[in-house]
Amino acid sequence: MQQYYPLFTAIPLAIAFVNLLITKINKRAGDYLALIATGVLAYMSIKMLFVGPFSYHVGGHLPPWGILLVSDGLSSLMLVVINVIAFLSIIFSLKYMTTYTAKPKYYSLFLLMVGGMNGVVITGDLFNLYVFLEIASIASYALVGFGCEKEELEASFKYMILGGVASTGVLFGIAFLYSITGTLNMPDMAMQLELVGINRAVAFVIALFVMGFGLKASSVPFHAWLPDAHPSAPAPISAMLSGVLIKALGVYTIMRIMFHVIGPNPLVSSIMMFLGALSMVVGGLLAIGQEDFKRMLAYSSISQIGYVMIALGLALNPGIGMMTKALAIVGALFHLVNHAVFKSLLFLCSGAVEYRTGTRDLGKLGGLIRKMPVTMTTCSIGSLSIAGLPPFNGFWSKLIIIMALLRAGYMVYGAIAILVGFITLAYFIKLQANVLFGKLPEAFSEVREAPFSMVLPLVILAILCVGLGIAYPFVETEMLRAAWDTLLDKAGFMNLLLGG
Amino acid sequence: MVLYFLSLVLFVMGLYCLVAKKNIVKKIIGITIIEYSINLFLILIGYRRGGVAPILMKDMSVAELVERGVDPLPQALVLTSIVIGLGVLALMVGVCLRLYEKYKTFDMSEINRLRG
Amino acid sequence: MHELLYPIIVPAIAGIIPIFIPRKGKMVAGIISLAAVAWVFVRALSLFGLWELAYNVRLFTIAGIYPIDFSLRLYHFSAFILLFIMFFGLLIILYSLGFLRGKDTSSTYYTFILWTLSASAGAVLTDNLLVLLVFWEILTLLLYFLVNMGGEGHEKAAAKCFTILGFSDAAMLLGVLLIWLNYGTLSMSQLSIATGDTMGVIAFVALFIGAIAKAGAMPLHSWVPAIAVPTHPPVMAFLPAALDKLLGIYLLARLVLDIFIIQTGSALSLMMMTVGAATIIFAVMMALVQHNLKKLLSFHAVSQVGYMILGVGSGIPIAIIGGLFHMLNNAIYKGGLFLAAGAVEKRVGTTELDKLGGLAGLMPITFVTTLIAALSISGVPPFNGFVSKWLVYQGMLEGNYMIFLVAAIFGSALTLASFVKVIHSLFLGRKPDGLKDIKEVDFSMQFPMILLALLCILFGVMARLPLERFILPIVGGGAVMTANGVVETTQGLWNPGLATILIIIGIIVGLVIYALSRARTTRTDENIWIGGNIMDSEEIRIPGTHFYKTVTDDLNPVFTGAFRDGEKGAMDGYNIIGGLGGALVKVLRAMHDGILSTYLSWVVIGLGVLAFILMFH
Amino acid sequence: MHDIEKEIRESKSGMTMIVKTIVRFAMGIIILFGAYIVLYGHLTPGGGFAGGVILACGYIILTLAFGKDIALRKLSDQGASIMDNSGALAFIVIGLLGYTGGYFFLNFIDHGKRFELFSGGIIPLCNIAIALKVTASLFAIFIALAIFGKFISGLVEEEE
Repeated sequence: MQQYYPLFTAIPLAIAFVNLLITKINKRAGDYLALIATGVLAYMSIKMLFVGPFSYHVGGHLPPWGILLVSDGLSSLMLVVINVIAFLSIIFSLKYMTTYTAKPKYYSLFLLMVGGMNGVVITGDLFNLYVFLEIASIASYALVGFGCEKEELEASFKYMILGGVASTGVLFGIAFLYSITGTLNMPDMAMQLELVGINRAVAFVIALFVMGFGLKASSVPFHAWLPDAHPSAPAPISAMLSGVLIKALGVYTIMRIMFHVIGPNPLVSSIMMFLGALSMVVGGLLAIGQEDFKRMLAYSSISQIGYVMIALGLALNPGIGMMTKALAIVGALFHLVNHAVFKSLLFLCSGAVEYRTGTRDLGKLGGLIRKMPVTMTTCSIGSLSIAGLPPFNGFWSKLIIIMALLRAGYMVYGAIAILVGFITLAYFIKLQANVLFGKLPEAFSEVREAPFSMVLPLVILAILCVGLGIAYPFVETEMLRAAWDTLLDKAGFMNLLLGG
Repeated sequence: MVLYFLSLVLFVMGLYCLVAKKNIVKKIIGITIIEYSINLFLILIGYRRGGVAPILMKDMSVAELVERGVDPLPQALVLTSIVIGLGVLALMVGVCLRLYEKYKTFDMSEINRLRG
Repeated sequence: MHELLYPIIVPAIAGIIPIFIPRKGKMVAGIISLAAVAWVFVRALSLFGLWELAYNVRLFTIAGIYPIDFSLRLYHFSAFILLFIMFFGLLIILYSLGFLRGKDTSSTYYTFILWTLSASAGAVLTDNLLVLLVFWEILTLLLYFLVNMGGEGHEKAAAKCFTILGFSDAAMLLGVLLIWLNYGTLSMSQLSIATGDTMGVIAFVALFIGAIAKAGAMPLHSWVPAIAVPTHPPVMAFLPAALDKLLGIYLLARLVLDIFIIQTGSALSLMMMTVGAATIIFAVMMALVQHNLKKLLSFHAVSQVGYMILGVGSGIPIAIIGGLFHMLNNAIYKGGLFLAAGAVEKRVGTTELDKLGGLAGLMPITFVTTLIAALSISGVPPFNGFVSKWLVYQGMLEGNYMIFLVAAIFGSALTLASFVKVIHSLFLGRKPDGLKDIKEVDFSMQFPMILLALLCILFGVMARLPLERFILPIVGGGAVMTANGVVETTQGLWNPGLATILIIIGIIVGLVIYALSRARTTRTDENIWIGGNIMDSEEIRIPGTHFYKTVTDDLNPVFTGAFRDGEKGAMDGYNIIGGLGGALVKVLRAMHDGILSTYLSWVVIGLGVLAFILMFH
Repeated sequence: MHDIEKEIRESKSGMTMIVKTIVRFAMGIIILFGAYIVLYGHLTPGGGFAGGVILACGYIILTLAFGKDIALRKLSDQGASIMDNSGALAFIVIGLLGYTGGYFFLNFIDHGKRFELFSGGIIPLCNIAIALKVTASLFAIFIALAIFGKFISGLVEEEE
């Protein structure tokens, strides 16, 4: 398994180009190709969960000169999230994307995005990370504007400008770090930084990274692109953006750099916690006021990422006990996984609703549970899960995060987290009352259940919502434990440079 | 040091252009200026006074190159970042043209259908 | 499998079956559910003898450190509640068989009912606060789905209900976590928290919110009236009227008796009693002004909770007994009343009091059972409501809480007045046109009503039986033994004591209010012609609901304004907080003006602030 | 072939005769120079990207001088797309071929002698792949923007 590690980026990138070539000959081939590619990736990523940490030297060059790929608990976890959701989104796209033109280009961009995200996650080289981040970002800019209508283009342009600022910020930070440490290899850089300590230049780098990666992760006040961009994209892309992209490009990178390269720091911890709490509250409140199905979900993403951020921020504080730290990290990682599952589920649901009814205006929908029972049941499971109701998975992750906050003595943040849980409940009830229940509008009396290829991913994700909650012990031992061990073990990360 | 400062000035100029100018094209120019300020910064990091280009010539030993050559890594990075910048720029200009086609304006403050 | 797991697992598994049964075959689903619940009920009966049974399994440990235990504990209190949960479940499913026939309701109705039973059993049996919370929230969720199966306007009602209960669940979560944090355990039987320090008080209040929201007391009551109209009456009879009272008051009693140490007369105790008394008075007044039978009943459901909280919160043994007994009695008669409302709705198609009248001859069984339940809720001897109210009054007298006593009596009087109105406008009075061919409902619907009415009489006449069998063991033992008077008072039920006189006063006051309203009605009769409009006979008919004008206009000028606002929902915390939140959301939305420069300036300012803080800290 | 030559000479679109003539002469030199930069990328400054840009510039000048139609006949947009994709694909395939030696992107070809054209293992191959990709995509971008631009200028005229 180890020697195939680079294939996580190579396969999607290669298939992206093959796809464009082959669809000139056979139109249907693109569907199968994308399906097989993402399926293989999903399978490989699940297999990777059971492989211990190792590092891979691209081209056989030894670090710190060659490019280093790192596989540890954290990257395995992220790979599973990315590739499984990508696979399900592709299944959903098979039928859904027939409403758009230029399907081959869509698959290519999709695979480029997946390749970029996988690259971000597996790389151990800071500049390489930047390159993959840009590949994924550029593909997502294009995908957001894929519909080429007024709103799509506007959203895409705003996203591009704001994303561009973030990317330049990140590049600036990387340049700074290179000038301080003289290396781009992350484990090596971590070693050099331990000698340097946190001086003013490093502090500036941290500010740049929090801005840059924070923008990719859409934490308030860097969030403004998200509620425009995510609803404008085609539904499977929205699912990928909200479910995966903001985590792979934003949260994962923050985790990797703050925990492993720069190291835990109380000031960064309090900043992250503050930003997380702000995101939670602002995103939640704004979600209540929305009338558009997908826009509400987009704001909710900001709010939920706030939970992850606040827990990560807590774990970054070197002053708190090891047990509380473990609790916070487990909460953050579990919520990250959960959010990927239920947010992509909800976005796909919105896509199915739009596919059948042609609208996503909450005011115009209603009573769909009678017409689309399976879709709506999954939608209801997803929204209850995200609102943190037992026995679904969202309850456990939120509970763990709140437990960690209270245990560390952050009573106010804990209370805010509980309150935002309630706000989340409020807007998802609004969603349900307007879409699932209520009176069926005359216009939709002929609406049928979504096609099978769209319902299948929904059902799988809904089962995951329930399953991850019930099978928490398994999830913890098989998926989360390695990741949290990794995050707490900076020395182990640095040793990856030598070992292999 | 002055040159480092120059890249900072460029950065701020680009940022100003990005934030204050309403015209889409000027915004694109602004973000390009920011990119180039960082490219300049990267090149400056690798620079060493009196250094030579990091290319091995026939009349030069490897040790000599290591001693006198400037750091080649930032140059590679700059090349990469230029390529990336090119990709983003092309996409931006494309979207900009399509935006004009739809909205009949280059004024970004009038393009605000998505809000709230 | 352990004995204690059956009441939880069997309904949960049986509940899966109806999902796969199509709409048309829901009778089959109902019968399967009935069989399952009957089996569990028999099981619960046999469990009732086996007090003190425990089951413990470690579910998982979070982060490898923090254990979550799934521990069950059966003792007299939980056994008693479990028994009645299953009893009501049985009756409701039986009733639903008839009620849902010909209605376009999905078979999953039975799924939700069964899962509700399962979750309630879990909530009652568990000994772990976190597990309790999980079951509690599942119950909220299931109630939400059940309300959403109702008629016109159900989605808004369900949303309101879920929001309020969701808020209370959030508060409970805080309380549970504070207990876990400060006292290191979540096991209810191991906890004994002094309420002297701030943490203890916060934890108590948080859990108290959860309990009273479920039971439906002020100020978190408004979900009960909100869901009353669109929801199916059996659901109303099952959840807000019976099950939620049993569970909410069960939790409250556990809080007061086991988990926390509440001193009689302490601030917390007074707080609880104030909540109880306020609930009694305000809810019954709101009930008086209702035009819809189901809504009226729902306000009474709220009002009656007041007695239970008053009794349990006082900390006086006899009042606690009264409160707990009232919980049981209320479940019985309120369930009966809602089932009667359901019968009327099934046959007439409406529960608007203005459109009803003279049903006594057409639906005799419904009439008699409603009459018994109405007398019972009004505290008229010899029905069960009398006994429990009597015990609460006795407790108030013992503790010298005169204000609360007066409130309770006044509330009882108003209850009577309002039910005289109900009986009048529903069964007596003039029959509106078009109500000719109304028949009595099916036997499957009659039977639960008859059974509940019989229980009303049985628990009233032979009050000692349920008291000794169910209630006394809960309070008995330890500190309560000093109240030797408990046994004495039960024996002295029929002796004319002060409390009996008070009850009689209450009844008289109620009848006086009713009489006053009649006088008032005649006058309004004449006023109808002032407008000069020609009205058809239907409108000239004086519906019983006109009585309320007396209360609002003449009797209580002080409250007139409050009624107006109350009708509009101004006193409803749900609306107030919703309004405040809405304003905040508007401000935030205005900030997101869609202009790129604004967003960019946030980013730049954010970066600047971050850099400044990090570099110059 | 002869017809095309004739057509180009007589074509009315594009710039003046002077420019066209110079471009016809310069075109070959530009392509040659681009190819040189690509092929010697591993020995001297330059490489796939720089050479590719020069090659693309050749086509762009062609477009500027003779108009879009003529340039597209030399390299059609479909052809550019295929070239673009195959270039990128070739690059990845080279990387994957490294697995013959056990590592992704292993330089599996003999390194050769320093300062000779056939040296550097896979690096010249990578350069060629990149050059293909860059040439085609830059040209495609240019053409795409030109098409957009024409569309836009049409709109502007309509408004006026």
